[in-house]
Order: sequence, then C-alpha cells, then structure tokens
Amino acid sequence: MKFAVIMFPGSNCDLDMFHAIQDGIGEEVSYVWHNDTNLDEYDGVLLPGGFSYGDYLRAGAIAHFSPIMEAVKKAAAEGKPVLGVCNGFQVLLESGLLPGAMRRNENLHFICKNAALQVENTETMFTRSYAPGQEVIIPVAHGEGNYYCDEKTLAALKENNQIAFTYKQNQNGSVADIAGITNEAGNVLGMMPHPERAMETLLGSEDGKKLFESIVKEWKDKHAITT
Amino acid sequence: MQLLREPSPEMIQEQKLYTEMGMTDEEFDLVLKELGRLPNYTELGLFSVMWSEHCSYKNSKVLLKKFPVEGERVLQGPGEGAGIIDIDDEQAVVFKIESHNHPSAVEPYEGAATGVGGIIRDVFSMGARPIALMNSLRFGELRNPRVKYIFEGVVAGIAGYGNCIGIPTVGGEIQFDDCYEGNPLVNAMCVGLIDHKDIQKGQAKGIGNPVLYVGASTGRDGIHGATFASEELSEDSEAKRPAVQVGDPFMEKLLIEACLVAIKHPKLVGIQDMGAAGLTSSSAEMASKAGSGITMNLDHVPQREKGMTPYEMMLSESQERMLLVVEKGSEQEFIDIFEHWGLKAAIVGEVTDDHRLTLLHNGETVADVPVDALAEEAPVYHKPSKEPAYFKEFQAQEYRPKVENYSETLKTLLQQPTIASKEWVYEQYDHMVRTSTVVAPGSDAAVVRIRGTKKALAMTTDCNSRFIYLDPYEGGKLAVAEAARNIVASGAEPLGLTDCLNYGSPDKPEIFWQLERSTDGLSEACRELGTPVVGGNVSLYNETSKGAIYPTPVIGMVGLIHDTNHITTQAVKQAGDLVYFLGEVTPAFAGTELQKLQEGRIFGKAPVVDLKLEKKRHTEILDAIHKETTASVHDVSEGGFAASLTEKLFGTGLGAEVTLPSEDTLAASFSEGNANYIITVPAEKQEMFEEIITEAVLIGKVTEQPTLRINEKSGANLITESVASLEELWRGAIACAVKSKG
Amino acid sequence: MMTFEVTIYVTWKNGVLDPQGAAVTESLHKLGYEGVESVSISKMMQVRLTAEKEEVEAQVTEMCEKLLANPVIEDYTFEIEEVISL
Amino acid sequence: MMTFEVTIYVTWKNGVLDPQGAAVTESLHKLGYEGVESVSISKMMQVRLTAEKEEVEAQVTEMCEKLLANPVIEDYTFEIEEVISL
Ligand SMILES: Nc1ncnc2c1ncn2[C@@H]1O[C@H](COP(=O)(O)OP(=O)(O)O)[C@@H](O)[C@H]1O
Ligand SMILES: [Mg+2]
Repeated sequence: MKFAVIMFPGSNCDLDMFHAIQDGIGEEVSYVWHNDTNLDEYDGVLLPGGFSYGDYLRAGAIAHFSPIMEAVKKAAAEGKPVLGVCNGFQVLLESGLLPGAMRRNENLHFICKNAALQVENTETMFTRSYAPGQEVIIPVAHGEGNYYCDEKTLAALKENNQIAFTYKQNQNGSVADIAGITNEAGNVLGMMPHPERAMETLLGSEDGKKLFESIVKEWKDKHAITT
Repeated sequence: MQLLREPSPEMIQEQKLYTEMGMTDEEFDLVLKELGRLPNYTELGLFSVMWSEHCSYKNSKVLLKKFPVEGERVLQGPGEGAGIIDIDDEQAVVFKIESHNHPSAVEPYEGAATGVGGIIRDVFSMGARPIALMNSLRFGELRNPRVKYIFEGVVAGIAGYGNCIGIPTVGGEIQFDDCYEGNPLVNAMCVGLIDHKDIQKGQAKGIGNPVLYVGASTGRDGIHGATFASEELSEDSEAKRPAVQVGDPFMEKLLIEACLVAIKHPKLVGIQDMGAAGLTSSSAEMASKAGSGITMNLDHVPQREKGMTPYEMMLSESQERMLLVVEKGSEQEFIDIFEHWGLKAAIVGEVTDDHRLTLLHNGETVADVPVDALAEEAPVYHKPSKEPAYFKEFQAQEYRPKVENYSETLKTLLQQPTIASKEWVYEQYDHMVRTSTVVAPGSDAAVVRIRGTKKALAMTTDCNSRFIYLDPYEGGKLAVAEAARNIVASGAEPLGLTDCLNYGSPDKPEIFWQLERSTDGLSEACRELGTPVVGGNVSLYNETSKGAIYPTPVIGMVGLIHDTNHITTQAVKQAGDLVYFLGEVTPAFAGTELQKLQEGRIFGKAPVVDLKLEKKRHTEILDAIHKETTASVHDVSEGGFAASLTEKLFGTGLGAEVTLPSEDTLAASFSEGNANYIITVPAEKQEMFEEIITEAVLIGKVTEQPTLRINEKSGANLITESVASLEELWRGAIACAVKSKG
Repeated sequence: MMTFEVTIYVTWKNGVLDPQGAAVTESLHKLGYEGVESVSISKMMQVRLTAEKEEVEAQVTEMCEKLLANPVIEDYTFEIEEVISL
Repeated sequence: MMTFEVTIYVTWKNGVLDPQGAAVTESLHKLGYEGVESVSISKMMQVRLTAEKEEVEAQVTEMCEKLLANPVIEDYTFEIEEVISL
C-alpha cells in the first residue's frame, strides 16, 4: 500500500508520519508538497501535525487553501483512507471534510504528554485491529485541541458512530471528551493524539501501530476481492 | 532627510554622543585611530555594537582563554556559531547555549521565544539539523506576582517557539531564588546533528562573490539589543521598546529547511546567522574571518518599514535572517531554493579584497570601516578583581541544620519549587516531535536517539549557583561535575560542553573576582573530566538596584551513548531490585535547599569536589551500565539523599526500604554536593555489579508496596510515607504556586 | 479604484465558550478585580485594500466567509472607511 | 456601583513585527484578493464589570497595564459604556 504524507509549510510531524509508515509498518510512503495537485497514485493520504502557516489566524485555516487540498478532497470522495493528525485534523475541520471546530485548550497551555484513550468504535477502517473497548496510550501535543461542535452535530456524530476515540481524562476541554472523529462515510479520520508517535516501545508506547495496521488490512482485504 | 535626523561627526565628538551608545572616551579615541578621521553616526553605531560586551567579549576574553578547548573528538571549538564534536561514523554533534536574559525581563514571552530562535540559527548555520532544545532558567521566588508573570511568560515563549518549529524541547533546569527577582535568566541551548562533510563556516571568501540576504525583512526592532544585553536593568529598561523583538517561528522553520538544502549545494561559500548586532556582525565577522572585505548596497536590503536609515538597518536585530556568500554565477540557483520554501533572497553585496566594510545607501557611501577593527580589534579589558568580604566569613562558618521530624522535612523539601516536579513546565514543551526522544524531561539527562544507528545523545543543563556564590572556585568545579554526573547516570560518555556565563557587573571588582575564580574552577574540572569547552556565551550586568544575581555559569553538556540498550534512567524498575549507595556521607549543608528553608539565606563553606574521585566514579558507573548490571542510576543533588531516593520512586508504582549508610543520620539524609549516587541492581546481577563498583554499599530493596521506608543505621525507622502522597505534593507544588493568589 | 480601511470584528458565536476569556476573567479576579463579570476576547482585523467602491462590501464579506472567520464558532461584522488620499 | 461594558483594543506598537498579519495578507493574495495591501490583526476584549463610576477608567487602565497588554510591545485604547439595567 502506498501512502502520501502531505507537507504544508510549517508541518513538523511529517518526518514522524513518514517513519511510522516506512519503519513502523513497512509500507511505501512519500512526501507530497502542498503545491502539488494530484494524489491519484496513492492509496492513502496522511495529513501530519505541526503548525501549518504558523497556525496564524486559526490552526489549519490557511493550509486548507493549499492546492493539494482539492486532491485530498477527491481522495476522500473516492473512499480512500484520509488521516489527519493534530494539525492535520485541524485542516480537515477547516476544509469541511469533518464537522466542528477547534478552540484553544481550556488551560490555554500547550499540552504534551501520554494520554489514555478509549477506542470508541472498532468498526472503522482505522480501528478494526483494536479490541472493542480497548484502552490505548497515545501522546497528545497541541495547543488548540479543544474540539467544539453544536448539540445537533454531536447527536449526529453519536448516531452515526463517528466518534472514534475519546480521552479517558479530558485533556483540553473537548466536547464529549472527543479525541478523534470520522466522517459519515468512515474513510476520513481526524484525531488530536499522535498515533505516529506511539510506534516503538523504545519511545514509550506502540499502541499507535494498530491504527496504521488497520488501514493496511482493510486495503489489502478490499484489494484481494477486487483483483 | 537622514542628515537632518542624525548628528554630524563633529557633534558626536563635541557632545560626547558616543557615551549614549555605551562607548567610553578611550574607546572613541580608538575609533578615531582606526579610521584616521571622525566617524559618522552610522560608523559609530557599527563600532558601538561590535565593541559591546555581547559581541566582543571585551571583559571576559581574558577569562575564556583559560578553558580547555581541545580534545580528540573536537572538530570545532569556540569561535564559530556553535561547537562541533565527532560522534563516529562520520557524524558529529553541534551545540551551543545562549542567554536572552534582559529581553525576557521586559517581555517574557517574546524575549524567551526569540532566545530559542537565535540559538537554533547558530546551530543550523553550521550546516546541522537541529534535533533538540534545552534550557536553563532562573526566577525569583514564585510568591511574587511579577515573578509568576515572568515565569509563565518565559515558559510559554520557549514552548511557543520550539513547538511551532518542530524541534523537541527535551530538558532543562529551573531554580528559584530571590536574587533573580528583577533579573531572570533565560538560557537556551540547541543541539544539532551533522555529517562531517556538511560542516560550514561563516566565511566570506572569493573576491567578487555575491552576498545574499535571506529570510525575514529588516525592521526597526531590536536596535541596540546587543548593547541592551550588556547593561544593567534599570527602571526605564521597559521604555526601551525597540530592544525587544517579536519572533516568527514559522518563518524560521522555513529558513531551516531552505538553509539545509542550500548547505548541500556545492557552490555555497559561507553562511552565518544574523544574531546580535544583525547585519553588522554577520557581515563584518564573515569578512574578517576570511581575510576579505564586503561591500553592501543597503537599498537592496528587504525592509519592513519605510525610510529606514543605514544606522537602523545595520543595527536592527530583526529575527529569522541569514547571510550567505555563494559562488558568482550561482545566485539564481540559491534564490530558487529559498523561493521553493516561500522565502525571499536578495543580493545585497559582494566580497571585496580591501578588508573593509563599505556601505552604500541612495548612491552614497555611508560607511567605510576596516572589518578587523570591528570584529577582532575591540579593546580587551582585564578588570580589577577583589575577594569579597563575605567569602572569608563563609570559609570560617560551620553550619548544621536542626531536623526533628524527618518526614515533614522531606515533604517540605519536595514542595520547594526548585526541587518539585517541573511537569507544569515541560508538559507545555513538545518534547516528542521528531520521534527520537527516548528519555523525556524528568530524568537526569535527556536522551535522543540517532535514527538509523544504535547511538544516542545524552544532554543536560546544570548549574547550582548557590555553591558558586559561596565559593566560586569549588562551585565552578561542582557545576561541571554535576553536569557530568547527569550524563554518566544516563549511560553516556561525556563529550564536551558549552557554557553560558551569567554574572553581575564586571565593573565591580567583587563580581569580577567571582568570574575569575569560577572560570578557574570550571576550567580545572573540564580538564580533569575530559570535557572540553566548544562554545558558549557570556551575559554580564545581570543586576538590578537590589544587587547582582548569584554567579551562574550554566553548563550545557552532551554525551554519547554507543548503544541504545545502555540508556539508563533514574526511575527504579522492579520490586526486588537491590538499592545501592555509592559515595561519601559527609555533613555538607552550606548552600543546601534545607539551609535556605531553615535560615532564609545561604552561607558557609561550600563542599569541595575531588575531581580524581569524580572521574573514577564516572568510569565505574559507565562500566557497570555497559555490562548491563544496573536497572537505574541517579545522582544525589538538591534535597540530598532522601529527596533523590524519593524521586526515583515517582511514577513507578513501587516503593523502597533502605537503611542509611552512616550513623550521621542528618548528613546521610539531606547533605548535598558530594559525588553520590543511588543505583538499583537486579538481584541476579549483584555479584557482577559489586565486582565493578566495589565501594557501593547495599542499603536496601525496591518493594512491591508503594511505600518509602528509610531506617537509621541503628535500624530504627526514620521515615515511612506512602509514595503516592509524597508524589502528589511534589507534582502539584509548582502549579499550586502559580495559581495561588498574590 | 479606491483605497479602503476595513475593520473586521470576529467574535465568538453565542453559546461557544471562549477559553481565553474565561482564563483572563479568573486572572483578573486573582489580581483583585472582583467586579469583573466576564471577559470575551475576540479578533479585530484592519485590512487596507484597493477595490471598486461597489465591490468592497461583497469582497470583504467573501473574505470573511472563506478565510477570516470560521462560521462554526465565529460571527463577524465590519466597518468600511474610505481612505482619502492627499 | 454600576455595571459597565468596556471594549478594549490591544494593538501592536508601531514597528513590531506582526507575522500573523503578514501570513493572512499573503493568503488573501493567493485567494485572488490582490487589492489587499495589508492586514493587521489585534485583540478586542469585551469586559463586563461592576464598579464605582469614578473608578472605572482607572481600573481598566490598571488592568491593561498589568495584565491585558504589555506596554513594551502593545498599545491599548478602550471605550466604556454604561449598562442600563431594566
Ligand atoms: N563562555 C564561553 N565559553 C566558551 N566559548 C564562548 C563563551 N562565550 C562565547 N564563546 C564563544 O565565542 C564565540 C562568539 O560567541 P557569540 O558572540 O555568542 O557568537 P554568535 O553570537 O555569533 O553565535 C562563539 O564561538 C562562542 O562559542
Ligand atoms: Mg549567534
């Protein structure tokens, strides 16, 4: 399976995402610059964390006008897996691929630490390798991860099983402890915690590995049927 | 226009306007001699910043000469943007520490943020990829609201810059003491990784080669920042608006990526960051080092504001700018590299053979001065030195605190902000980005692995300024020794260090004495411990009307771990492991946290470091670690044995029961400053371990039950506390102090 | 074509909690300003632009919708002033 | 005691770098708004507070100096309005 890691000016977890794929699960991966316009050759799209455009104005707001975003939207519409982590999640929100918005963390501080998450839905293409109800340790590192959506949207998220991960202890003030959500179709996942930082026991946790393995598994299953 | 606004050369001389730029009569005469005529306003500006302490080290040069700067592994000692040390496999580590004290005192967020930005530029201008940030901070006591404001702002500023740029802040140190109340210290360190073949120098070689300016445009900010950093803080420091700059970490992130591409380009001749004294120091130094000259046309300098004068452009300290010299004819290739990253590059001048810095503006020559006069021929002073009265007094004092309730004392110590958990701080730093941080903040030294190899780098910043105040010579030795202890405890071989000398005004003989004696101590320790000084920074005039800070020579040390399997942390690992004490129990309470707590001040004779013994311990501990006989290693520092042992238990869910190794219960529990360690060893490794470190004393065991039990040598129980309740006090202390009213 | 100075106010939508406002309120209380009931912190943007007079308003509205405000959590209003060049 | 609605504008001092404004200007250009000459982004704070009428102004000035703005790099101005309770 071939992944694209999108690089915006100011992305800084691109390297980590790249190694998570290459060294962590041994799949193919390349960087794609934000000025590119085509993602057809890739099977999966990864929007890494960082501070695209310095996070000026609002996190993710300026990046969503990058030329590559049209191709990201196309990939999402085609049902390819699209994963946005941290700043990548913020970009997905700003571009409307996922519902809601981010505010600054409740305590106004950047927070970087390991966080315990609850896998809320193991039926998605991103979470199928986790056990139902599994608790995982995945680091958070963000200043604007305080997820907001109105009640109607929240009800819809619940109704459609779009909440993928929640915090065991709310880290930042997020509505309903939300740490990660998918789109309705289930092929776009945005999450604040960094699974790409949880790939090796040497660094503290490998609980993120199953997320990437899920994507590959789903893709291989599908691929096996269609070819 | 500008002639109307700027005083004429004659006015400068008659009205002694140079004194407003911090220049003395003698220095002005020297300028006259160098030029053979009166300087104009712009030229005077060039001299005044280049001859400031910050750029010229005029007061400290004589002291820095004492440092051992050579070693088998040293590839670049002091003199360039950062020092470089070989780490095998054609790789090297690049590092440097720098202060941003005065800007942080008036605008804590931006002051600290731009301090981080500046030190990162020093490292990537050598051609290295920055891989980690560290810092060393000093504040007044947290009960003061202004101190809280500065503390919160500095931490947020360090986080704001480092996090955005994507370099993990992996560690640092913080101490709180009244002497830093109006003059906090903010020292930032950056560590980078480089392949030998990519090492760059800031040189302007090759007559006719173009000079490129890249990065942010020049504004009126930070004019005279270098002289500002070289003066005492006064009431009207806050009114000096332009001395503080706003940083743009986003721009710097792009600048790093673009420069690291440019550095691989064979036609790059030289590259240097614009730090203190901006365009002036970068151009003059690059030319002076290469034995050439530079002519610049200031009309081509990208400008953020209208109507800037040559003086303003040359002295501006706008952030995120670099100066490059490239081979003639290749300029477009470089411009393209920067444009890819959304950055502007402008050709602002060329290399000449006349050894002069010549500046053109609006078609006129506005400055024409010899580059060596600016860069190398600054006056050098050997200030008078005098032993202060307090020192003799302290030497004669014996001090022994009185402790009735050991449990209560331990609890109080654990809540002192200097000892308490710094989690409130480092949780704000992204310490994981780049996914290579193996040992995050919270252990002795931070450890960052080198991807694609089995190697890792250990790094620490250290300085117990209380001991240096009591006795600069012994305290200086101790600062280096303590840094080395932390490096060794993490399983690394110390490679070398960078230092940041933060002191009061060198114009006072007693302060100069502190500088002299402590640099003697530092040098001696560096020599004995085999850790050369490969770079550093000097920050003087750290004083307010209330007096000078403690002499604070912060040590930033880096060590090499050959195999990631040898990475060792301070935390105990499993129940049943044996607890060893390695060291001497001697009553040493002067300058301890306990003394400060009980007496409200520090005094007495500082502990004396035996450097031979120190070195022997390092070798033995590393041997024990490399032979995989240890589970955890921690040196005994602030708070003494009791606090250090307790720290080893936090976050582990385990407990320990130990018996003090000496009848002197007080000294065994709380004395500080000796080369002491607490080591845990898996039971099956007992024999091997004891063969390697014969002096280590078995004092107890790690227990399943999460309780701390310390018994007296006689066997009587001294302390029994639940680890969880101690941990809560320790973890919450800083957050609590920040939140409390007043 | 004329030059305009547009001031745009981007404020929080009703019902969306502004974490910064809440924190500042608390800090003010700590400093002893107990009379402070609430603080809400929003953005003010000053945009200088050249455009046809009839089009300014539409242009500014578009910029706000597209980029300057996030309609999920923010409202915006603006004032347009003509710059009289001398 | 009366209740007031104070609007405080905190802007960058002249000459201070405003990277946010620069980034937004560039982004607007890319979106095709080439008429945009400059954007400067600052803070607006709405503070509701109860105080003696004579003291409001002094109090707000003090809050600005102490907490809401840093006079080293920021300027501030404010408007005070009385809230007429019904
Ligand atoms: N305390 C010190 N110990 C050792 N070297 C020092 C010290 N202070 C400064 N230096 C060295 O002097 C040179 C000039 O320092 P500095 O002016 O800070 O350089 P720059 O600002 O260009 O980075 C550097 O190579 C630095 O490492
Ligand atoms: Mg420098």
